[in-house]
Amino acid sequence: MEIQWTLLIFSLFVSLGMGSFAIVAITELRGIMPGIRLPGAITSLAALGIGSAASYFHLGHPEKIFHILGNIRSGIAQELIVTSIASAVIFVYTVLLWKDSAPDVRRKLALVGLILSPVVPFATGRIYVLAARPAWDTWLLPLMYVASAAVLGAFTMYLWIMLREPDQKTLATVNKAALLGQVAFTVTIAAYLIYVAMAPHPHSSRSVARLLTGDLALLFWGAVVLIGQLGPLFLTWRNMQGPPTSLQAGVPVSPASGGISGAVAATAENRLILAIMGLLCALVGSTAIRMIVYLIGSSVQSYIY
Amino acid sequence: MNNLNLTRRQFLKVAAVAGSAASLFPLGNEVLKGLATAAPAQPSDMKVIQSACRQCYGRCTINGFVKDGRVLKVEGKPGTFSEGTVCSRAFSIPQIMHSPLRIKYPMKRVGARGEGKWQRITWEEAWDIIIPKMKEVQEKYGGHTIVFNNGTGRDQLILMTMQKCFYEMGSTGGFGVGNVCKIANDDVQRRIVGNPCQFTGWDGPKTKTILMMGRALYSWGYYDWLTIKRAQERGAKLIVVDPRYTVAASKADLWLPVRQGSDLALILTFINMLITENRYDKTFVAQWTNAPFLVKEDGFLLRQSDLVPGGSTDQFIVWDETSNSIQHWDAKAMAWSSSDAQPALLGTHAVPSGKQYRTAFQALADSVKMWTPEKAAEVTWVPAEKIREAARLYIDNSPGACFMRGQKIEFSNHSSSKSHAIAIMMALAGNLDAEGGNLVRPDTPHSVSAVFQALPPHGKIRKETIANIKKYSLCPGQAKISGEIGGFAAATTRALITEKPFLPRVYWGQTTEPMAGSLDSRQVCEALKKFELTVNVDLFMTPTGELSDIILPAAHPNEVDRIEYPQSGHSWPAANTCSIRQPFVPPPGECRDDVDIIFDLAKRMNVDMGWKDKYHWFEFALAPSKITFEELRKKGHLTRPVTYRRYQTGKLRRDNKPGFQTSSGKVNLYSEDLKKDGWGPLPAYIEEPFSPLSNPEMLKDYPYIFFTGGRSHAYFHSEYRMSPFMREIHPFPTVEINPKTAEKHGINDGDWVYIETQHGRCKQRACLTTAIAPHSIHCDHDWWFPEKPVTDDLHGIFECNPNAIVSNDRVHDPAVGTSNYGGLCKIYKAEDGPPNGIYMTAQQLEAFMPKAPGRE
Amino acid sequence: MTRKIMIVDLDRCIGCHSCAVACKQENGISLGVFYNKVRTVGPFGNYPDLELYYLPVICQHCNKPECVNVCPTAASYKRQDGIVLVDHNKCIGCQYCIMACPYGVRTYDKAKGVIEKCTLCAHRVEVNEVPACVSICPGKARIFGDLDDPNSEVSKAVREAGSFLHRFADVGNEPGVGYILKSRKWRS
Amino acid sequence: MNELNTLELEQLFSFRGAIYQLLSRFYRREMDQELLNQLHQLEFEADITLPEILEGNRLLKIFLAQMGENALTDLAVDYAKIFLGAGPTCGEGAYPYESVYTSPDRLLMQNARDQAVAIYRSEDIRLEDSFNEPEDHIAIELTFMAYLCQKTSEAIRRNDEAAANSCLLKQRQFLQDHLLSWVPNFCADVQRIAATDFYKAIAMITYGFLIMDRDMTLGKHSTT
Repeated sequence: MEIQWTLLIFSLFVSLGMGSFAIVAITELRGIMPGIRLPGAITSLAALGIGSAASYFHLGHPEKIFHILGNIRSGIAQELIVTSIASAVIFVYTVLLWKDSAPDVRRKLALVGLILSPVVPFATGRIYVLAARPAWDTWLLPLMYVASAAVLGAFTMYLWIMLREPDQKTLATVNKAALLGQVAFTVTIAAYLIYVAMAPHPHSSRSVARLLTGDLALLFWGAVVLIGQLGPLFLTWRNMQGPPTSLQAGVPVSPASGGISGAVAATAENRLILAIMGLLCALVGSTAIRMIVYLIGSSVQSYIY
Repeated sequence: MNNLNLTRRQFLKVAAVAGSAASLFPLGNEVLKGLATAAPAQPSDMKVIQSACRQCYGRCTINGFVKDGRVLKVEGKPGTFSEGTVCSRAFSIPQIMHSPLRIKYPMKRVGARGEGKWQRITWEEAWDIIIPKMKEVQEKYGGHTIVFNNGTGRDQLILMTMQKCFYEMGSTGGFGVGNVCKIANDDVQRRIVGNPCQFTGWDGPKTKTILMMGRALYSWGYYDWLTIKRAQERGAKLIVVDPRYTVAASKADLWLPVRQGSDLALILTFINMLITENRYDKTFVAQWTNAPFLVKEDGFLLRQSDLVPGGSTDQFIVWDETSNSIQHWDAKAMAWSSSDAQPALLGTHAVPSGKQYRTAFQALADSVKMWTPEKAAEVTWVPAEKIREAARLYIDNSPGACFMRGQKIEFSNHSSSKSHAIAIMMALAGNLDAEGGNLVRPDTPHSVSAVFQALPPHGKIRKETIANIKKYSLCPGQAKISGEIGGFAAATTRALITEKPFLPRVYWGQTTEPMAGSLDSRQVCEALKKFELTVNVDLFMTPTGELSDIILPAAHPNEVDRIEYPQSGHSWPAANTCSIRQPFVPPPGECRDDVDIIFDLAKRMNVDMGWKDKYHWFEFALAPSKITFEELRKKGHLTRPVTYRRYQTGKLRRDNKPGFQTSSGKVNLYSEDLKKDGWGPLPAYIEEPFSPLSNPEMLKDYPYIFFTGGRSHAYFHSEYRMSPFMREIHPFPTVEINPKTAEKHGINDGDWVYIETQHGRCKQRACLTTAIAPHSIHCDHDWWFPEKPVTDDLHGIFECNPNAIVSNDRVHDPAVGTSNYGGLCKIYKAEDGPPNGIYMTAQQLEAFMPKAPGRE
Repeated sequence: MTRKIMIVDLDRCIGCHSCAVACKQENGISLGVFYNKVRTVGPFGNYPDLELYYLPVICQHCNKPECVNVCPTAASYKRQDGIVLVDHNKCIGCQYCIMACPYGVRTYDKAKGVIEKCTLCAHRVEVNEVPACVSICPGKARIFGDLDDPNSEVSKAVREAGSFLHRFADVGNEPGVGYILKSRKWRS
Repeated sequence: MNELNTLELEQLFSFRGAIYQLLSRFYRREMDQELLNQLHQLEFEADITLPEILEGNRLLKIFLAQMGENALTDLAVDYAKIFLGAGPTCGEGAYPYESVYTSPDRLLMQNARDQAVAIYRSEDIRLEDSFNEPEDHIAIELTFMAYLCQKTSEAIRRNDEAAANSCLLKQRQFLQDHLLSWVPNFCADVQRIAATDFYKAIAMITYGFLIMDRDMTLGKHSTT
């Protein structure tokens, strides 16, 4: 089907928001890096706001939204409910944080938020699990969205951490988190592709060949693989190496990523730039895979539209 | 006035504006009378009005749902021949009736022709311009310089009143539809069989085999498909002859993918097989056709007057095998000279003078001898075994096999011969007026189909014109098409361009768009500009309307009273039913019934129409059925039963004598009439002028056979391009190309392509489909775009219309003026894309693009 | 129980699109939107050895309609008589049901902001009339009635059709509309 | 606030009615010599600052000052082109029917026309036979407003404040629900399609007047 941009933006930003809040919650629960909590929480709220606005524009009649409880079994209803709860939790948490009060409540809210942080992106991915669209009919899809949320959250928070002059220990932790998220993302994408290859009702519109060698190859290899996976992996790895002091740091790079890494090495005078690049790569990767999900999401048989 | 929170300052403002207006328009002025206070009109309930659909001439019975002067919807009306079914075109009725594009007032042209400057005038003002000019032309140059043009649209009564009115003025015709319509061949059948039987008359409910030629199913009256399907379910076979894999072909038991324009070869082969296999109906052929008549060397039939000085010219000589002597058939007395005569069908026989004469049947047998299935295969490109299989199905099921056809087989320079051959085939097979065969449509009151056949007697001017037709005809010595005594579109166009044999002066067009439908649209355009007075009567501003001096607003068919009677291509019960068409709502603005307009014109031109108005005519037409028009209005329809072999009971002849209503009283297998018209007395195959067989060297530049005319399920010729529903299901002029051919030229499905002939090029949207042969290209006909401005080539009448790229300078059938609308062409991608300014929100319309061959 | 259903005899369908337009008139559907479309399946093969049939497509009024399951507002619902409808008063235009429909027979009417699809002319069925496309079909290719009534025309047609009765691919939704095709190979 | 006295009110409604009638006349049929002559006397300007009326008035003045011998024919041609769909704009004329502007398929005789019929009926009036146009034709809708103005004016003369108020309400409603729902678009089309300054001017004045009248009958003060 055609790319549903409003829905794509919704799922992208909700993932980003929930991923970010997960890290905020971890810092709250573990009592580390207090300086990034407020910017993190606000970023998370803002992302949820952008996402919700996009979904609002998706609807033909948002004013009738009160009917949404009419069918609680609906994936959309569930998605809306968990997003609303998460938004409320994060909102209250942020207010408390702003006022610097009720630390106990804050900790509880952080815990709830942490639990919800994979649930919400899972719910947004879950709505696509439909028998009508063979390329979507797998639980790997929502898992992939969760992994995407982890990557987006990690790189968003990475940026805030870099802005706050982090200590080495924090850096190491965050690096590890980002690396883990990124690996999970790569693995789920790979697993998803294997599913697509084996999905029932095969059709050229939803074939893996379309991604690997067909009209979506550039989007897949360029945006998903190169920028979306190898980019963040490389950047994380670079970060783990410690700050590049100069061009002569002489990082050996593979020919495949030579272009990017070369450019990165040339401009990466500090970690901030690396962080920005990382977030951009994560956004591109997460957007591109979502685009692909839509583009290969043809129904079993499409007769009228 | 609490509600009016006004300040003095504001009041003064209004006062300042209004003061002067008020002095011009004090309250109570005439304008306000537009709303007359009257007794409160009650909101009316929804009314269901039974009527007939005239969006094509299938005339399906429909019900209109009307409330407060507005047609809300139409539905099929059950209980009649159309059984409550209707096709998509019926649903365009409310859209067409209530279209904002309707012309609702008479108008006169103020600017140059085609400039689009119009001024509304009253009907009286319009007549004051038309009548003096027509009278002046009639007196100064003669009535034959007045040309009229009737299309297929709206209905037959319009056509008949127009013909009556204009012929009585001395007109000899003009553009008309005779040469692009089945009536050309009806005319041939009148000479051969006495009345039409090919188009209408197939006996679907009883038939064992249907041989269908050049007709898909989308032209008119889809209920015919029900008849065909039921026949198939009974075990009857459907053979379809068509160059394209049409919907009919897809439903056929046997499809003969004939090369375009070569279909006559098939029929001649069937005739040859009937004779050589000795499978013809000997009794019928001997007793009821002129096959046994002896033929002279000059090609005319041997008469008593040829043997005996002063002998009768009505007595045709035969060889009687009982008495081994010559006998004769007296066409006047309708009797044989000997009651037990057994006329010889074959052979050469000597008359008392010793001279030898061939029988007409022997001449026929000799003339078709060459047409073996193998020979036909060479010409038609259909494998011989398929031809044999089809012949078997037709011949082995005769009597009881029927033939039906569309109009496209008329599009040929030898359509007379074709029609002639088909009549011979049916006669030999014993299928004429036989159960399951082809019923001859009588023009006697025995049939409701004849309700309009009886016309008022000819007036003085008309008689004089007919008597001197060579002098007055636009095509002297040619084309005496039924309904067109001396002209057809191509001849009239030529006469206007060359001013020979004379220059026509006045044009009256009604229900027609000659630039869309006639050969060489650009030449027609030039020709139309040469008239001194051009009047166009229509519902919409059409390309031809734009060239007119006066536009008169016509009522929609569902705004007027009419009797709908069978006329087109159906079998029982449709062919035996007449039904009511009555208004859903009155015409808007100052629109008037076409027929009323003609009666008005006739009165002002001092023409005696014979009847004082249409109602007078209705009563006359219905009198044999012993029913009044008002009774028909209530009853809805009237159906007559089928009877067979009416040539034996005298019901085919006006004098009630057994026989056929022809010059000899028999089926004129051998036609002296056609011989006089420039044809041989027997049908003969002629290759079309621009074909791979006749002109192979042309293939180098123009490698594909180009043809048009496949019918659309959404349109009726040039009509309904302004109906959103119709445009939705058939959005673009579409050219069908075989994928193999398209690949050679880098053409993809949906590309706009140029189709180019020696005469020019037109642009259509490609539909890649294997339903057409790789050697052929088929174009949608009659496209124009109401949404395009008049200043853009008269609403784009030339850009996408294949009739704009076919020259008028070609051979026409000498008897009926028909011609081939195709030829050879090349195709290539239109790099400039779709036509400018046409209505196509591609995103919307792309999805509606019907896939081949859904549209034919 | 009643189960209103439509059966289409493809051997009788001539692809004339009359049903598509009748439907537009009857249901007042916006331009650019269709409840009912006629697809051409084919022609397959090479000229002149060809085969094709026409396939009128509408909402399949599935036995287990996924569109109903996924609708967050319960605007999509299945009636007692088996007809699947969209309540425009409840529809928020989220278009989720379009994703859930295996056949692409639902459409989003941008102007109205709601989902449109075939209603089997429920408003006519309620007054014991057949859907508009059934009543006007020039080939009388459509049969409408109650599948749970063994004496109904549809039940008879289904029985008679035997193995020539085809349905669209089933992904658990159990499509309701049946297609009879005897003279050609089913390829849809 | 300077409340108006009865006489002034009565006059106000007469005046408004007069303008509605005049506008209606422009759309009802082509111009004639008499009306053209009279237009010279018409003064739309005064103290109005509404740009549409000012501009319309300016164009009208220019047209009247510069019109040639063929003015009537030119105007008739323009009329046919704009309102009768006869001319180079065929297919996108400014069809003077509410239905065309408010129905999705741009057809005549749709819901708007039915509503207009119902409203006229509720006032016990119906269409004069000689003007065979659907009831939502702009000339008829404008005339209906004139009719209501006349009725109000009479009610005020009788000192029947209840009747006057109810009649004013109807005017507001009809103006809001009908005229203003489509005439602004219609006037924009006329301005776009018209070849003569005359009909451009009429369209501007029509639009301007409706806006002014809306603000006034709704008691707004934005016309200053």
